[in-house]
Amino acid sequence: MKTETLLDHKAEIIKITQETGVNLNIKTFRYRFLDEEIRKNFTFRPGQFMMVTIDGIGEAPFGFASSPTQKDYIELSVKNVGLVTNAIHNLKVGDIIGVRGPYGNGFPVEETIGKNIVFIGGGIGLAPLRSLINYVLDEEKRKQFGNVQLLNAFRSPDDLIFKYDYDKWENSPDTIVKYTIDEPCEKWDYCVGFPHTLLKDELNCELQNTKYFTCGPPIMIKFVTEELKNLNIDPADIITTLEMRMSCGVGKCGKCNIGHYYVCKDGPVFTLEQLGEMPDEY
Amino acid sequence: MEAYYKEITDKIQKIAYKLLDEGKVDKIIGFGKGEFTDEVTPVFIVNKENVDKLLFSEKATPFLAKYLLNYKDEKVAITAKPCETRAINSYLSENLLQRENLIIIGINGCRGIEGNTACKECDVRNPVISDYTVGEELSDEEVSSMITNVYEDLENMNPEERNEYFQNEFERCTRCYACREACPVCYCEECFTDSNQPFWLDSSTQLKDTFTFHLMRSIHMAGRCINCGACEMACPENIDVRALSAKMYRAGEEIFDYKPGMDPEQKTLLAEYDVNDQEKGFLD
Amino acid sequence: MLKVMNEKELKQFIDKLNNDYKVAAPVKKQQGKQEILEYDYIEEFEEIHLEEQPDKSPKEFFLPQNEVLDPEAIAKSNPEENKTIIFGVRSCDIEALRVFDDVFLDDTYVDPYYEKRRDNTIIIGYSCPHREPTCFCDQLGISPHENKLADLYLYKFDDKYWIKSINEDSEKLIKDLADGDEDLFDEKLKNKKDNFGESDFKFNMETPIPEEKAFNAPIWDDIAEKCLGCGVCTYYCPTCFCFNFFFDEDDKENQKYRSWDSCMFSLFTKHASGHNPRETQGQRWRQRLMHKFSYHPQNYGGLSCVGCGRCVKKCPVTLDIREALKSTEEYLKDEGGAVVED
Amino acid sequence: MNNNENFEPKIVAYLCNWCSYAAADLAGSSRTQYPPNIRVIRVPCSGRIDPLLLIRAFNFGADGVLVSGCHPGDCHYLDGNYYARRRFVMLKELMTFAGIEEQRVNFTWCSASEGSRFGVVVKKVVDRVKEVGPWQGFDNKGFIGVDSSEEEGELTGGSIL
Repeated sequence: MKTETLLDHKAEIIKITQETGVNLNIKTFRYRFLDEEIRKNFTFRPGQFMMVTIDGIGEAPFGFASSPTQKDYIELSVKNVGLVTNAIHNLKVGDIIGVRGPYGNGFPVEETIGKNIVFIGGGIGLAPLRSLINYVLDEEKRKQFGNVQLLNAFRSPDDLIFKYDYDKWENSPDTIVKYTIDEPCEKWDYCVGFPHTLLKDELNCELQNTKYFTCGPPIMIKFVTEELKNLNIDPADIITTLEMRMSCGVGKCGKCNIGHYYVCKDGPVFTLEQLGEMPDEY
Repeated sequence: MEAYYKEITDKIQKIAYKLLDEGKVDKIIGFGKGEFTDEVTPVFIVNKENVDKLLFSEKATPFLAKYLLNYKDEKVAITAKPCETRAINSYLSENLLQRENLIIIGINGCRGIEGNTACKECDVRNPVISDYTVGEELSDEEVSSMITNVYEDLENMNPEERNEYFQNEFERCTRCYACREACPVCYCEECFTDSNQPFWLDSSTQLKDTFTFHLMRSIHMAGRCINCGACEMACPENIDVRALSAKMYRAGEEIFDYKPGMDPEQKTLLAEYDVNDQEKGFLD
Repeated sequence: MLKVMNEKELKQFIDKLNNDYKVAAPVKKQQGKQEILEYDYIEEFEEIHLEEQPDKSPKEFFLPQNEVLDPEAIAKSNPEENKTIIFGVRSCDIEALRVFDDVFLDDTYVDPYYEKRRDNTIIIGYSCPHREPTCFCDQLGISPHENKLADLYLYKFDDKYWIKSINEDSEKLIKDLADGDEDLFDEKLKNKKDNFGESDFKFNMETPIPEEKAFNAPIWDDIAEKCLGCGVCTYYCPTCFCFNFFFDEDDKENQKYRSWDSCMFSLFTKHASGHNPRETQGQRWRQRLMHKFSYHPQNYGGLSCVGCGRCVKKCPVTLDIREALKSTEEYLKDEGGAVVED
Repeated sequence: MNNNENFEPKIVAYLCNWCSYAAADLAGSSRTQYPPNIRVIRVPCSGRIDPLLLIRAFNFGADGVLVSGCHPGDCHYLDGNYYARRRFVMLKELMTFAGIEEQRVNFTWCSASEGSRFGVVVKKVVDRVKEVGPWQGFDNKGFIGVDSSEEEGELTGGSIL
């Protein structure tokens, strides 16, 4: 019997990082709960999400961008697209936000233990994946997983986010990191092209016993999952996370349903196999 | 009156059958009876055998003209009350519809719809645009003799009493937007109520916000409202939502001698100007 | 426990209840130029009007259109000692509480606001005197004459009022009334049921409606062709509970409010990026009907429509959910869908 | 109780950049005295003003609104103020019909050279709004207000403390 008052816990912004160039302004916010008690036993799994409230303005769902192994703060990355995200972008260090959650099922971490992993992130879609990436590449956890491959797609060179993590990722054991942008650009000497066109030659997709995690704009997810199916990867191993309009986060307010599934409660993480059984309404 | 409406219904059905039979149109939008209720409800006839479903009576409360906006490039016929023909004129003047795709079966001499107070002050009871007409026309004298000033008492109130009247009315508003969805001239892609950048008004149903909503919706009715009463008939809480828009209708007529929807080339009131317009209410 | 009383005794019974509890019942109200029947607190017995189905269900008593999400305020306004009694509730409106209980009191989620109001309200049902043209509760397995979710149930035969207690703790309310003769009551009730008549709309689909087949059926645009998308049906539906949060910019403490929302509005599912999974009114109508006849039953067991017909009565264009159900049934029958052969 | 002397109304003034804003500038530089109650918002033309801005102002704390543009005929954009004129006439009709005191909604034309006239206009607007007292919000049942037809001008209507 879990009483859910739908009210948030207060948290303080302790760090703000301006991620990218002016046009696609994404910022990463680091916050800590004010209440000692909550800070200690607030746990979450990679792939879950939280509802962030800006008093007097509104509320919106955001995936956790930091890994649960990071004990003393939580991060979220926000792209400025609307009323709430705009209000968040005007926050300064020390401002108070409301956070409630964690909601959603999160990535199937247990089933991924002992397996190889391929991450394909697109733009701001890299944020929820980063929670799992930093979890997998954490010193204690790394041994539990096999080979890790990362393909991060961005629109242009100055749209790269989480640059400060790239060294750690690249130097992690048994890990290959690749970056791609849509069109060629002079000062860019990594891959070029949409992610689904690079799967075959840039990544090793023949590895057995591999889980594929992808997140990004809906159009990218569509093409990447199709391409992976063409490389006859089992749909149960292709995992993505969906974005829907949400208010409550606990499957009651009726906004985020696809058929009889509620994305906030039964998702937001679904395998391609599950998505195949669900009506096409997302 | 029963026989009069029976006669009109037969004529409509004959015309409809001919139009479908000759393939002039793909669909007829008209009034019909519900399968399980005897309320009059809009029906969309595609197959000529079903034309017997079409009817017209004083219970034809729904407003059909707005459905035409969903069939911009299909050949459609519509049975239209005189006020609906004015709405069609508004659409044509803002080139939302092509005239050649449209066949209008106008209802002549409309005697008014049951329970619709707008029909009591209706000043256009014959279709202003039509391909076919059914029923007997009403002469201008007859039309003007049927007009009663519904909002006379409201006009005679002082501002304070009127304010209280509107507050009592709008207190019941639940922001279901039936008035906006039923209104023939309310078809913006994104309504000001749905925009949060810029933020115009709160989405709550407190009196402050419902009053603001009706005020803001009514200013959009300046020079567009055809005083048809569709908003009033749609309101589930029986709120007098037409009062403010009808004021815009009367003000447009008294100050600028302007009647919306009278012919397809007519521009809307606020889309043009006259060098020596009255400056009523300006500071000197 | 079965008691019987005449009109005068009923009046005393209600007046007595009104002292220790707050009693609400269907009362006639002037609304603009018309008169409507809705539930409200009463001063004395004469205001009560039981003849027709109230225009509004008692949904506002459990899920108000606007409420501040503040557990203390809710507790204060619904005190334990001074409970509310809703008198004269029809079986369809009582059955709607089963839907709300499914959603707001299920084992993974308890809504404290709804729970407080629900625990502090006693329901006295009333057996429907006659069927309204828009009623079809009997087609959905609901009896217009009894409902186990009520605490007490009132019947009127000729000029006598019979009241039956459904659970023990409501017996104390009627224990000092005159006992009723069980057999006479059963005979009169059976008589009333026999010639009560049935809705001419027949619903014999197996529920939950098969999601895959009905979802992809090409019928929804035709069903919703005349729909204006105004949301009146969801506001007046006793079982619609979808909600939204908002903040009032005048409220200095920036409290969080909850208000009704409607799947009939495009903003209900529109993303900040502008993408909208449900663009057309046909998709929204599919969501409305499938949620009540397929999704809710799959998630919680029972239907979330109670056949009260208010959505038909209040719809500006009288879009009839029974016609929508009939088209779905016919489509599924042609496709070999799940239709119960009677 | 609520005496009107020390009530200082907040008035939102939309001034068209080419004429009225320049008039306000001129009034300032030529030291014409006018009450400080107006919050000036510069707009390219009086034709830019969406009536929703004026209605919304009352929900954001304004007691009155003033829109001032170029005299008809010398609008920098030729006919911006002509369009605006019809819009404001209709808006004023609507708001007075809805029961908002007409003294709260003011429109005028003020050319760039009429610095002193701008001062007079602002003084007149402030007095008119002072006449009707603070804005009680759209949701007050009965309000302190003076109906312009009242001769003696004392307060009428239910008093709101």
